Amino acid sequence: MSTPIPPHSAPPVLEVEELRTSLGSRRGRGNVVDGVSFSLSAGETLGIVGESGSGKTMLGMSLLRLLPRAAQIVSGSIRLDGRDIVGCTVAEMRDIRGAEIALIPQDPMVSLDPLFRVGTQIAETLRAHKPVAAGQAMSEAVELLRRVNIPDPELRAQAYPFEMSGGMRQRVVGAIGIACTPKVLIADEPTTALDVTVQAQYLALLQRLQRETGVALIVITHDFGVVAQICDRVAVMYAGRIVEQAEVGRLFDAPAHPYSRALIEASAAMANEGGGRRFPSIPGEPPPLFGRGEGCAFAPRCAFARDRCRREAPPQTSAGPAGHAVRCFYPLEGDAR
Amino acid sequence: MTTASPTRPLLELKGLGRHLTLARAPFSREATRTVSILDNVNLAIAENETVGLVGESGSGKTTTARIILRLDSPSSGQVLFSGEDVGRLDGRALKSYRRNVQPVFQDPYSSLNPRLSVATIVGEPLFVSGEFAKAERRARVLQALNAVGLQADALGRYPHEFSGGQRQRIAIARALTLQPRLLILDEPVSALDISIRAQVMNLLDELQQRMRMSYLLISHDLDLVVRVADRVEVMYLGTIVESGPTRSIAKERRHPYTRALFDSKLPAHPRERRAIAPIEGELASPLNRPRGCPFHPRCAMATERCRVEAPPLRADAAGHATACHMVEI
Amino acid sequence: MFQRLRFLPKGDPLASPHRRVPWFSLGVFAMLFVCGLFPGLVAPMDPLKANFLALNAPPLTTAGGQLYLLGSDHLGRDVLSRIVHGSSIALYVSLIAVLFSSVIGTTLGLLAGYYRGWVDQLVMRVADTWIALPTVSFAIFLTAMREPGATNIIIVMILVFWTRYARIVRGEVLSLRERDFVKLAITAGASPLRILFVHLLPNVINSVIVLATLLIGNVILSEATLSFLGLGVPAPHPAWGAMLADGRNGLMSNRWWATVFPGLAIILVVGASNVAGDWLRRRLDPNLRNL
Amino acid sequence: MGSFILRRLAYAILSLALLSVTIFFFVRVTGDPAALLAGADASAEQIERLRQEFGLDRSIPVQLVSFLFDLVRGDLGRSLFYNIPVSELIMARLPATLTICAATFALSVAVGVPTGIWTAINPDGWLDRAARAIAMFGMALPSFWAGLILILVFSVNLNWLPAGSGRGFSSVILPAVALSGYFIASNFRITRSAMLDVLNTEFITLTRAKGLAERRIILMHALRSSLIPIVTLSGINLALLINSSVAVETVFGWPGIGTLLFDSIAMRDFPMAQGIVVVIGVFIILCNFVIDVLYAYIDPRIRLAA
Repeated sequence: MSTPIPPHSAPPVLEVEELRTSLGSRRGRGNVVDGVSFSLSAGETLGIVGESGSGKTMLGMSLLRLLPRAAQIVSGSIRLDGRDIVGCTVAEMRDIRGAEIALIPQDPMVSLDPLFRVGTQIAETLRAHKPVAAGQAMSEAVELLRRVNIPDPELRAQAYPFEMSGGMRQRVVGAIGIACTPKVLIADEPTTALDVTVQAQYLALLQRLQRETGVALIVITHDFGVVAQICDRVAVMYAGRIVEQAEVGRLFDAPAHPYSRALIEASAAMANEGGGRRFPSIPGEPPPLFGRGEGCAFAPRCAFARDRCRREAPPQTSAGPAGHAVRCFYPLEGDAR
Repeated sequence: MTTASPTRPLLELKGLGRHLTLARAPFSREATRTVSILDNVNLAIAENETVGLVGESGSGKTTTARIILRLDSPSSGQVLFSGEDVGRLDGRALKSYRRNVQPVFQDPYSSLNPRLSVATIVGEPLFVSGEFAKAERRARVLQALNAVGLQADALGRYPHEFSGGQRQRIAIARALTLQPRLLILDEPVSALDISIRAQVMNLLDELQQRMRMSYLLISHDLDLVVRVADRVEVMYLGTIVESGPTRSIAKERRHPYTRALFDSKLPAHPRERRAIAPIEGELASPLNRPRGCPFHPRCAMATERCRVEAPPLRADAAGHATACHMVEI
Repeated sequence: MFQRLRFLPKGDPLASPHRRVPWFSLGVFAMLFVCGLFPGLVAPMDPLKANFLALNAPPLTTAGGQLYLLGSDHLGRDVLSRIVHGSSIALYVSLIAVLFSSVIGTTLGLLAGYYRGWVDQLVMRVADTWIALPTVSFAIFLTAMREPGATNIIIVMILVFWTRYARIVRGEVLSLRERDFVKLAITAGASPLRILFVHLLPNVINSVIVLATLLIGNVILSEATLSFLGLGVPAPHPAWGAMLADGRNGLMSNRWWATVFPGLAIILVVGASNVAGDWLRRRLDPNLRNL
Repeated sequence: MGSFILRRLAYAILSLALLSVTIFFFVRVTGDPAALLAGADASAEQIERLRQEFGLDRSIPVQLVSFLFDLVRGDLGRSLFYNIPVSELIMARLPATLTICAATFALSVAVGVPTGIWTAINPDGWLDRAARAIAMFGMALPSFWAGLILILVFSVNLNWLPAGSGRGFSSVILPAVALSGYFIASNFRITRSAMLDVLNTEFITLTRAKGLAERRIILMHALRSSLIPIVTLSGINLALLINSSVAVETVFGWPGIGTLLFDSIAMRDFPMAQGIVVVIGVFIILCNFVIDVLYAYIDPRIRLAA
């Protein structure tokens, strides 16, 4: 188990401030990431939770500056060890990606080049950032495979992706992520592609790797179980905004935003063996990207919404202990259950 | 929750098996192989009962559903519906079986034909049955749409105009039109967001109470099945390894695999966070199904006997059955 | 070879951020139809009437009170009128060939993809062989046995082009039949006929339309090649390829118009078919593989 | 890998057999082979004699077997006009055709593929727009017309290049350029769209997230995956290349099998026409077999999973 690090005890490796990413299409332009701020220290794990369309994946890709052509960062800053990478050149970004900020993509089945051996794909990451000979890089790749619990790593390094199971590919992608011991590692939906019994294995592996390398981990997920298991802090996203962020225990005990609270109740009910027949649910559907109104994006589905919520967007305010922030005019108080 | 009635079950699977013969590719040196996907599966669903079928990929749960729906045929064993052998039905009897047993599938995007209007999609079972006049079809379609919380204005619209949750409602409405007695729910909410999942599960529960249907709920999500089902069947590599009343299974977790499934559950609250003791080994696939007990390579308790002899499924007096040499009945 | 379909890209070859309607190309198509169906109304003169007072007249010549807008050929026939009348044969050949090959190919593709097994093997083995036939060489071979004429090229085109439809439709049906709505139709008790024509056909029809549009250009090009070789409709009936061939001798003495203008007509129509096909693909079916 | 190639070889042989059978029945359905062999102005007696001489009075299955047997031995019959074996004639003319086809192929790959790669990396730039417009024109260009225009400009007016054959390399230029218009455009389009497809995949996103150099991403990862559709299209385009080459050969008086085929009609030389069609079919099927082997080389899934 990772030792929880209290927020802001160490100088942050990553500070994101007022990040705004917009996406254009035929139907208009909308902010997929809308004024997001957070910071992250070495060894810390931040969970970014949200449902589909909340902008969580776009936030991850913004941090790597790997956005699709139609999307771009319009304002804000991403400071890595104090250096704002929003202003970095393409060549500078290339040196940062993989070496300082690395990604473990969502779907391991389609994230490896089908035409190259697994070992080569790990070794080329090493060679892109370090002056090592091909043979040396290959033996380091084998070592990395061993570290992510791949049996017979020498043999497996020579295999092609299609010769491996989903769980094994997931670990290969993990090995690529930690290859150059980055400062920040972004794991995009680390468990969705996996079977239940393998999920737990993989999360344990991620935690072990974090302990060994001291990397700051960002876990993008829709699953509160993943958050509860491995995160130190959580940011809940809705319609491109972080509506609430807090230390993980605090968020589960006293969610202040009606959306976080409803989500936590819904997923806790799913996980609860007892309980009545009915599941607590949230009425309605998330808003579309284009044509979001003026006010709080959650207002149409919120049981507590008042006129003001529909008129103006709530700013981020403090909700109690250090590090608990919420975007709501009428934050909730008290226990979730 | 209702308890299983002592009378004849609505649907019964008896010794169901499904083998695939992997054709040898021409000029390949590999020998022809037979792969066992289902092996001696027995299962019963009573009136108005919900039976949950849990398993990971390769467990054979989807094949079981396909066989019940007559999308696939078993290599051995039978499916009995109200005591009749489903494999032998044809003509009118098959028609009547089809109207009694309807599926809802996982992917709401693939379930609805993008080129057809909602009226046509929902009305198809009625149209195909050929027993209803146009006006009655329309009335029944409207009734089904209302039952899932959709309005008449949905009729002329096309699937792409609806969100995932709404599409799943449309798929459920379609299944309801012929007033079936059994719904096969194959991962009905796994493709949906958490907030929408709850909506759909509540809807299914409400419909079951109102229409007195039986459900076969197939899912990889142990939490969901345990929460909803009256009985649970745990499948691993094509066999049922544990079966019984939900409460008893959740409490006792006799089979090591069931236990592993429960132990792999992610916590609902960070305070329940624990050092995960994951089961070892790779998830096996039907292609390299181990001899003996299929779970033995990943089982901490496995003995020599488990490696050679497949354990039979043995039930106790309360109807809680386990397939494990290490479990005393 | 049919397995290769999956290797072709799904993307839209000439995706552009603007999805403008290609009015120009659609206009060219409209012109082709008007000229092809009612050449007498459009053409200023009789395409067969020789005028010995206006042999090899350059464009914009006026002779005998008539304006030769695009000049005249070595028999003094008006080039513009011959191009207009030549569109009849182009339209006739392409419509018949495309219509028959799309009906045959779509039906066989639907059956092969839905039933798989030996039906699939049979259809696709034959398609594999015939798709590789070069239409022009085969049409020449056919001409060696029969009289020259438009029928030869139509027969060969149908023999070769149904395979294109069959392969595309089969590929799509193979993936469509795994979709849940097909399983749902089966569990609702729908007959195979209903599944083929109510569920599958509407989902492949867009690809068929796109392919048909693209093939019109292809057929016109092949027809022009054959008539250029003197194997199309017999003289003196005007065909674009034959007009080009007639103009060849004049080319050596720089009388370019009798060759250049029919060639431009071919380029215009074939180009319009390609542009319109690409546009339809973008509108109807962004995932259509690039064939 | 071995079993994959063996299987594809079996398919190729099956295709060859199907093609031969197609031709065999084609001839018998559309006309009387004896009359065709005898020529246009033969008497009924002559036709009857030929029928016996060539065994055309035997039953259809027997004729089919002997037809196939002759093909396997490489016996394509005798030319009526030249009165020498058709195979000799074809072998004499084949190099000329292969020369312009090879030149066209080289030109279309050398121009089309790099342009496609470049425009896929920089879509919607001015070069992309220009290349797409030119490609639209190229796809519509009848090669024989292009040949005539090239002759008009470069031979008749400028007198830079020969309009006919027999002057070594310089006489290859015009026919090859005339032929390659379509194929350059086609290679450009398929390369561009395949590259755009691949560049949108998640494995390319991961190569970027790994911080690999752009050169390596494009030339090693993206291009290698794009090669499969490019090679596929080359196979399909082969038939079109042969189509166009017949007409272009006659425009330039090029002594290849295209002109030979064209002449065989004027001379009513039926065995020659049949022989050439068979050889073209064999050539296309062989090329497609080579493409299958290339697939196995490019893609380990095909090589190992088969």
